[in-house]
This record gives sequence, structure tokens and C-alpha cells, in this order.
Amino acid sequence: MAKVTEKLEGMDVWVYHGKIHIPNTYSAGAVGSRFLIELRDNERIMGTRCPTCNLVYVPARSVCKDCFGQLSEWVEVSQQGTLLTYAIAYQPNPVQPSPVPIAYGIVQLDGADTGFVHMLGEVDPKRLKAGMKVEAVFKVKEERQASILDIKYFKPVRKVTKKRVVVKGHH
Amino acid sequence: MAQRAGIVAVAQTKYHPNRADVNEAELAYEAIKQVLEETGLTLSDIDSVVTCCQDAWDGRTIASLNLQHVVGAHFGHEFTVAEDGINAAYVAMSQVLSGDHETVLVESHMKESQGEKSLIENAGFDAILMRQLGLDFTSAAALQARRYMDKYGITPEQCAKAVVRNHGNAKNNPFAQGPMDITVDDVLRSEMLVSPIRLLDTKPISDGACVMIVATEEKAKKLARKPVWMMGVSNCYETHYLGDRELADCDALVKAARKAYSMADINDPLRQIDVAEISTEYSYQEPLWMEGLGFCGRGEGGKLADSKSIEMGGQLPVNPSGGVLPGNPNGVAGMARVAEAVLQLRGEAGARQVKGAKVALAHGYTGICGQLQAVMILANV
Amino acid sequence: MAGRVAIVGVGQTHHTTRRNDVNMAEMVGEAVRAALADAQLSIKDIEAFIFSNMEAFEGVLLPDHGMVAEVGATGKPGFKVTGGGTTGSEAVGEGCHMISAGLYDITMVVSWQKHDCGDATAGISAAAVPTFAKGMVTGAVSEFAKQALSYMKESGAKEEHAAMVRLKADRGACRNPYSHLKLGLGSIDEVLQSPYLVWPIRLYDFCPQSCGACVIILASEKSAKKIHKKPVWVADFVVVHQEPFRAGSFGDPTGTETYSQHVACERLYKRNGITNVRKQVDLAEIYEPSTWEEMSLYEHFYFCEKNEGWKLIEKGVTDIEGDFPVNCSGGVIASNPIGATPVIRIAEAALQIRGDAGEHQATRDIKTAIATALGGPNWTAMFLLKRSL
Amino acid sequence: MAEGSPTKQPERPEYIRIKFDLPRPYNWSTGRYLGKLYAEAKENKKLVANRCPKCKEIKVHAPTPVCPKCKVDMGWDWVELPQTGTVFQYTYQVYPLFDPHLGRTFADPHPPAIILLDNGVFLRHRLEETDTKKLREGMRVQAVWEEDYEKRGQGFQDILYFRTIEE
Repeated sequence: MAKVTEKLEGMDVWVYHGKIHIPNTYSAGAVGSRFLIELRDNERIMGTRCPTCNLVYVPARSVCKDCFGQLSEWVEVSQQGTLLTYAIAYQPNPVQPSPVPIAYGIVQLDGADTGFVHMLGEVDPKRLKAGMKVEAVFKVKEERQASILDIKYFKPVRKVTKKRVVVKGHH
Repeated sequence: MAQRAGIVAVAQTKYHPNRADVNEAELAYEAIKQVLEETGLTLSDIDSVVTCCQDAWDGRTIASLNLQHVVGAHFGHEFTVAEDGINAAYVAMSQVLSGDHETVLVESHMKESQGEKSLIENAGFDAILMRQLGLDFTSAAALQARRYMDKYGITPEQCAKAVVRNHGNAKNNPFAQGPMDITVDDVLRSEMLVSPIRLLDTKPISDGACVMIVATEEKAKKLARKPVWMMGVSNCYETHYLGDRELADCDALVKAARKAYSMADINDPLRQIDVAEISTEYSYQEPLWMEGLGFCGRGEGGKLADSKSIEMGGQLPVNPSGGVLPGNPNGVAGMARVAEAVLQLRGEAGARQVKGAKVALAHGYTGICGQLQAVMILANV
Repeated sequence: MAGRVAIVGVGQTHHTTRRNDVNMAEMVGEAVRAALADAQLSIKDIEAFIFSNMEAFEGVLLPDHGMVAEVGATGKPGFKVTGGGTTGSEAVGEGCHMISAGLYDITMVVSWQKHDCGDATAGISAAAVPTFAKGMVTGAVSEFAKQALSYMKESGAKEEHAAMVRLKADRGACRNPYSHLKLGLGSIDEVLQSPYLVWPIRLYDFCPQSCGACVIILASEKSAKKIHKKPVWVADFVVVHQEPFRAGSFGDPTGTETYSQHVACERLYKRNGITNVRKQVDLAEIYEPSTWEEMSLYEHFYFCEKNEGWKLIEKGVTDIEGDFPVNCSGGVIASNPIGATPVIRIAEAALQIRGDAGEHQATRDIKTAIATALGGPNWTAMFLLKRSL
Repeated sequence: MAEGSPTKQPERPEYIRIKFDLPRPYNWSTGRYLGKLYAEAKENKKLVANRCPKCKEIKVHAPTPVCPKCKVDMGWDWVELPQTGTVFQYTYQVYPLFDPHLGRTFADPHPPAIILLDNGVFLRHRLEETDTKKLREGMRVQAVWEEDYEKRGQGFQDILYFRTIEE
């Protein structure tokens, strides 16, 4: 058994090396669940639109940050978008889904008014540039679990889709 | 406001990378003893206590349990708040102005050395949409830094200059953790943590405590050698999801500053404020927050950082203490800015004194990319 | 208080074991909207927010930050209170201070706990730092078990009396649309059949772990009269913290120590000229994590003489139809979203004063009420609410 | 739902829950006051506590720099506590509860008890006797120490439990 208490050199002070280990499970709620299930089942990225502020939130949200309105109008947005900002993490932590370096990015998908926070892949970090076009890469169906990680990452677009997919529907 | 709330005394521990030799209570007590000594008060004279701590960092549910004896809370009135300690000072001010309490002890402590920073910070992100990505405050800050630098053409050199200036100022501050003789080149060549943020663009892990006594105007005049008055204060939340925010423009800070300025009758902050102590855990935040505080226009923070006007002896010296970058724990950093502002206004800031300072600004923030911003204006007349 | 403060709106969610249909922020948002509807205010009218939650239970850092949009706090000032079981009271207190200090005119207290994210017992156990409490961790249950043993021994109360407390709570809970446990219990025997958790605390003697939120809107005297037909005045409040007893956390088996409740009562009752609480106050909503604690709190708050708390239960004095109703809502043993629990006490007391409690409205007219909270190692908060000042 | 909407809402909606199960490590310091107790326990198998200069009350759980009641500095006045006493109150855990420091549910077979030490000081610890029928208030007990020096250094836990003694 590893020593859990350690005496400090030269003084009567002990340090206890322990942990707090309480598993936590968070519910996505109705809106969050529908958003995640769409990723898992249909490889679709969904947003919700605020009719008052005329803003499309992606990922889908239930409340507008500006007007406090409840959002029920679902919108499918394009899987391609514009990279707003990015960062490359070189320090590992136990939560990261893949080894470092990890490139993070905020992507404004075509048809969305907000940025989507995710990872970037299949790209040399040196070639990342704000404004570049990127697109979502999904995990294969068997690996998708209705989580934000069902999208593997966003990668630079080789071929820009001309058609903007925007399907509107009422909840 | 008919009455004013006054700061009677302030104390800080020397900030240190690892105070394993003390627990939270003993750390806080080091600073508490100083304010009691200075004012001649005992813990029994305190009629309300505001403690500021966070369970996730202290590794304890109801973290304030750690220190209720050293703040004298037994059978006393105690409020425990989270966020940065500058908000605790705000709460103390409200208690005094409400007429319910006369003498309030405000305490904030943090032993960052005790926990694992990125794991604790990760728990601050939306669990469904962001936490699983493994983000921590530094990677989020890097997204903000890149966005800000790209949008306004702020350069890594300008950010590095902030680091060099803060470390230089810190040499005059006996409480500073790690003033370093560094150059812009040192910063730009230091290890890359999360691009574009390098090791020297960030503050190190830090342990420390800050304590102050806030009192009614009448009481403050009796107790303090030189009372310092809380003239204006506000704080403000930004929305949480990073993609919903314009990270290059700190709207919450703009709002918080406007409210604090209007309370304190300030319409030209650069001219009317004599010294500013601002919280910057990352170098890019100094130019960005200066924009938010209205010291310059949007996108002009880089130029301001380049100019001499925020150096010691300049028009508005920023962070004579060296600020947060040389090492202050989160949660204490903003309150330490208030403490430093008080020392300036009392003319007791030693080698870091800004001559004749009458009006000071203290700024603190909490959360991801400065999600909750707080601004306080203090004056000695 | 320098400026007078009134409760002008209350709202709560229904409290329950699990809320999969909403995330934490959305759950809290439900209570915000309910309170705004009650006050007939828009979110734009709210000037500052005070958040109350014990983040260790959900394992979230800065939980207030994660719900800014969902509670309508974007671009607004706010504070987060984090102080054990009394957290909610401190938040309401802070909401009052902000107004009476003249800093804001209308504040909103937002309180919640979503216990389906974690484990409340584990969360409470984490209040004991391993350096001095390793291996002695059995959460609040064992501390209340000790309190029950002491109370039993000293007062002569029997397990049947604890069962009567649950029956009273259950009658209230079954009439309260928001309460969590609605057991529909019919007899003392049914309660006594529930298993022990930590002897002598039975499952039915203890509070549940609930998901729920409660929101209170506070306003200055000037605004309150414009906002609500029936503002409820916060006449006074006290918060009193306490070091653990030498031989217990929630009860002193030595029978020699002063309780924070005594100190709180001394301050609150004296300041407000209360010499006989049963005569001068009409109702109480108290924070009773266990059936045994309810009986003992009756005594500590001077609702009766020492060792006679169980007699109030036996005689039905504290029933909804009784002379001095306590916890018509069903109380904490029926619903316990910890961060919100003290706020619910205040909200329920306010509803009783307004006469708006519906099915669980007390039979007698309620003009004055007290609402209490209990936290940490026997910390106490007390609010005195009135229909008119 | 309008036509063309992306998904049909199922009869019983599926709700997603995301689980995190990561222990968070901490380095808790005893500090200097509790550290003194650790040192005496480890080196000398002694149980010590600090005493308030004003009220003379002995602080067992845990030693502090300030007397909570008198609100004065405790100074550095230590007393050794007797290791025998009587069981003042006990309870026992029937249902296992989740232990946040172990990361699993746990029911300590040793009954938690308040022990009145022979100098009148109350100590919270646990009893060796696990047969609840044999427990009674007022029974005499004595501290049983961890005998392995290497394993000591756990503060109060250097005492394993209190053993029933005949006198």
C-alpha cells in the first residue's frame, strides 16, 4: 500500500495524500438529449432558434442568453463552418479524450449564430488559422454514445459544400 | 448613500508556491492576526464575518468549516461566499451599509498547491457540452487569447511586456511570490502550455490568504489610522458557453466598470483614477481588461501596454504590486488587489507607492475567461 | 435593517429523486420563471442575483456560472453563497442586505440542489477532512443518530413519537404539490416498520435526497408595494454559526452546552419583543433533517419547555389544524434539495402569511411566521416574516 | 410537430446522462497544531490535545490555533490525554454509505462512539466490539494502538479502536 501520509522534513507537519472520489452523473435534459441523440443516430448537428433575437444557437439550447426566451424551434445546421479561434494544448490532464497535443477550436457552423466548442483534427497545428473552413468528422456509428464526443473533431474542409442545409421545424 | 463603508485594515500573507506547513485555518490566521494587531480589536469585537472559499479547491464540503474558529465565528454571524474575495468585500460593504453590522471581518484563502488545478477547473465547464473535451481554464484562456489577438492585432510581444512589467513591479512588493528578472525574449521562449499561452504568460501555483476589516463610516474613523472608502462597486456575469461569447470583448467587465464608475462619479477613468490594481492570470488579459475598464478604446489595449503611461511614474500606474502574474492564488487575487489599493491610498505601499494616490481601482474576476467580473473604486477622502 | 425589504415573489419546482428531463440549469430556470410569474415581473426587472447551492454535491465548480443564461443573469451582478445547510438563509439574508444597503432595488435569490448528479451522504461526509476524520465518516445520518439517542434518553420520547412526526409531515407533504416524499402513511406501525439506517434512525426518520429549486424575489419597500398585492415583510433575521459540541455535532449529549438556536432566539426574539413565541408567532417552517431533530428543535426554539417537544407532537399542537402549525409543507423530511431547503422554508412561510398555500394552508390565520435553517455543525439561521410591519 | 421536422418525438423520450468518475487528488496538510498530535501519536503512542489559556478547555477535535469559544490565541499549551475511559454514547451503522475518500460504499463494522476519557474529555472514536448486544453505555474501554511504527503517522487513526476492559 502506498504511503498516504508524509511527514514534512524538519517539522511536525504531515501531508495526507488522498482523494475525493464521488462519481457524478449529469442529465442532459430534454433539449440536450435530443441534440446528442441526433448526433448519435443521424449524424446531424442541431440548433435551436430564438425568434425574438433571431439567433440560432448551436449546440441546441433551451434558453436564449439575451432575452430569456424559451427556445423550441429546432434547426439543422451545416456540418461545415468557420474557425473562429483555436488553441493547442500541450499539457495532459486525465479528462482529455486523446493524447496531447490537442487542438481546441470554436467553430461557427453555417446556419448558426454561435460558436461550437470542440476539437480540431487531421491538421498540422501550424496551419491552423482563424477564418479557415472546417467540417465535422463523426465517429463510426458503433462508437457513438450520444455524447459531445460522437463528433471526433472538426477538420479542414477540402471541398466546400455549396448547398447550405437548413431544415426548420417546430418542436 | 448617506453612509459610506470604510476599509479599516488589510493584511496578506506572503504568497508562496506551497504552504504545506500550514492548513487553511493557520494560513488565514497569519493574516487575521495582523489586522487584529493593527486595529487593537479582538475576534470578539467583530460582529459579522464574510469568508470566501471554494469546496472544490479546499477539498472539503462546506470549506468554511476549516476556519470558523480562526475568524471567531462561534455564535457569530458568518456568511460564506464563493467566487473571488473581491465579491466578499462587496458583501461586507452591503452588510455595513444595510445598518445591520458595524464591523465585518472579510477573509479569503486558497491553497492551490493542495489540489490538481486542471481537474478542478474542468468541473467548472458545462458537463454535457464542454467538460468531456478535457478543457481547463488555461485552454479556454488560450481560445480567448487567440481570438483577442487575431481580432485586434495584439502581438505576443505586447503581452510579454505585461509579464515583464508586472514581474519588475513585484520586486518592490514584499508579499509577492516570485518576482523574476525576465525579458520579453524569456517570455516568448518559455515552454508552450496551450498555444498561444506560454509558461511565463501565466501565473504559477500559489498559496495565500488576504484579510480585511470593513466598518461603518463612524466606526472606521475611530478604528483606522487612515480609513479608505468604498466609493463604487459592481460585478457582472457573462454567459457560460464559450461559443456564445465574443471572447475578444469583455462585455461583463465593461458593464461592471460602468456601474462602479457611476457610483463613484468617475467619467474619465484614465484621468480620475490614480492607480489601478487589476487581476490578470494570463498576460493577454492585461490589455484586454484595460479595454474593458475603459482605460483605452476597444482593440487599443496592446498600444496601451506598449506605452509608458501604465508604468510606475506614468499617468495611470497599473499593478505597482506586480499583480497576479508573479503568483497569487485564484479566489484571493481580486481581494489582494483591493488590499493593495488600500495600501496605496494610505500611502503605505513602500517602494511600490504611487505618490499622492487618492483614487484607486481594484479589479477581480472569477471563472472561465473572466465570466464574473468585479470592479471596486476606493478613495482616501 | 436600514431599508425595509419584502418578499414579492416565490417559485419552486416540484421536488423529486431524479430529473432527467432537465439539466441543472434548466431545472433552476423553472423556479425562476415560477417566481417571476408569482411577482408578475419580467427578468429585466431583476437587478442582482444571489445563488445558493452546495456545489460539492453535484461535483461542479462555480455552478452559478453554468446557469447564467438559464436563470436570466446575463449581464447582471451576482453572488454565490456556499455555507452548508444554512446556505439558502445566508443567500436570502444577502439579498436583503443588498436592498437595505441601497445598492439594488430588486434582487432574486436562486437556490437549488440536483442530487441525482451525485451522492448527498458522500458529499456531507466530505465535510470531514481525512487528516482528522479518516475512518469516522458516516455522514450526517450517524450524527443525527447520536442526537436522537440523546434526545430519547433525556426527554423520554419514544420511537412512536418520531413516527408521529413523520405522519404529520406526510399529511402535509401529500397536500403539497411540490413535495418529494408523499408516502401516504396511515399508522405509526407503518413508520416503525421502516429499516434502520444508523440505529436508531430509520429510513422514514430521515430526509430524502431531492432534486429541486426555489426562488425568492425580494424588493425594497418602495417597489414592493407596487409589485405585489400581498408583500411579505422580512422583519428580521439572524445567522449564528457554531463550533461542534465537545461530544456531538447536532446535539450535546452532556446537556451542558449552549446551542446556536438559543443564541439565535435570544437575538431575534429580544430585538422583536417576542417573549412568548407560541402566542406572538403564528406558524413556523423549520429545517428538520430528522424526525427526532424536529422534536428537539421545538424545545430549542422555545415553542415549549425543555423535554416537552414530543408532547406537542402527541397533542397535535403543531399539526396543520393545530394551535401552532409547524411545517405544513411537509418539511425537510419530505423534501430536501439542500441548497434550496432554507429558501423553501422562507417561501412556504411567506405563502402561509399570504394565505396562498392552497391545500396545505394552515387552518388558523397566519400573520407572523418564523422560518429556520440548520447546517454545518448545528448552525442556525432564523427569519421573522410578517404580513404587516 | 410540423412537417419536415428532423426527428419524431418518441412516445417515451430517451434522456441522456453523462457520467464522470474521476477521483480528484488532494494534499491535505495537518498544519502545525494537528501535526503535533500526529507526532506524539507516531513517536510516543501518546494522545495529546491543546488547551485554551483562558477557559482551560482542552481541544481534541482537532487542535486549533484559536479557542473557538473565547476567541483568543491558544498559544502552545499541550496536555496528554488518558487512554482509558467509559463509553458515553455509541451507535452502529446498519446500512453502508458512500465514502467519498474511498470512492465506494462502506459500513464500518466498528461502532462509532463518544468516549469519556478519564480526565473528563470527550473523544470521538470507534469501538473494537462489533457485537452490538455486548455494547452498553458506561462500559470501560482502553485505546489499542497500531503497533507497527511504519504504519503509524495517521493521527487519530494510530489508535485502531477502543477495547472493552474489565476492571
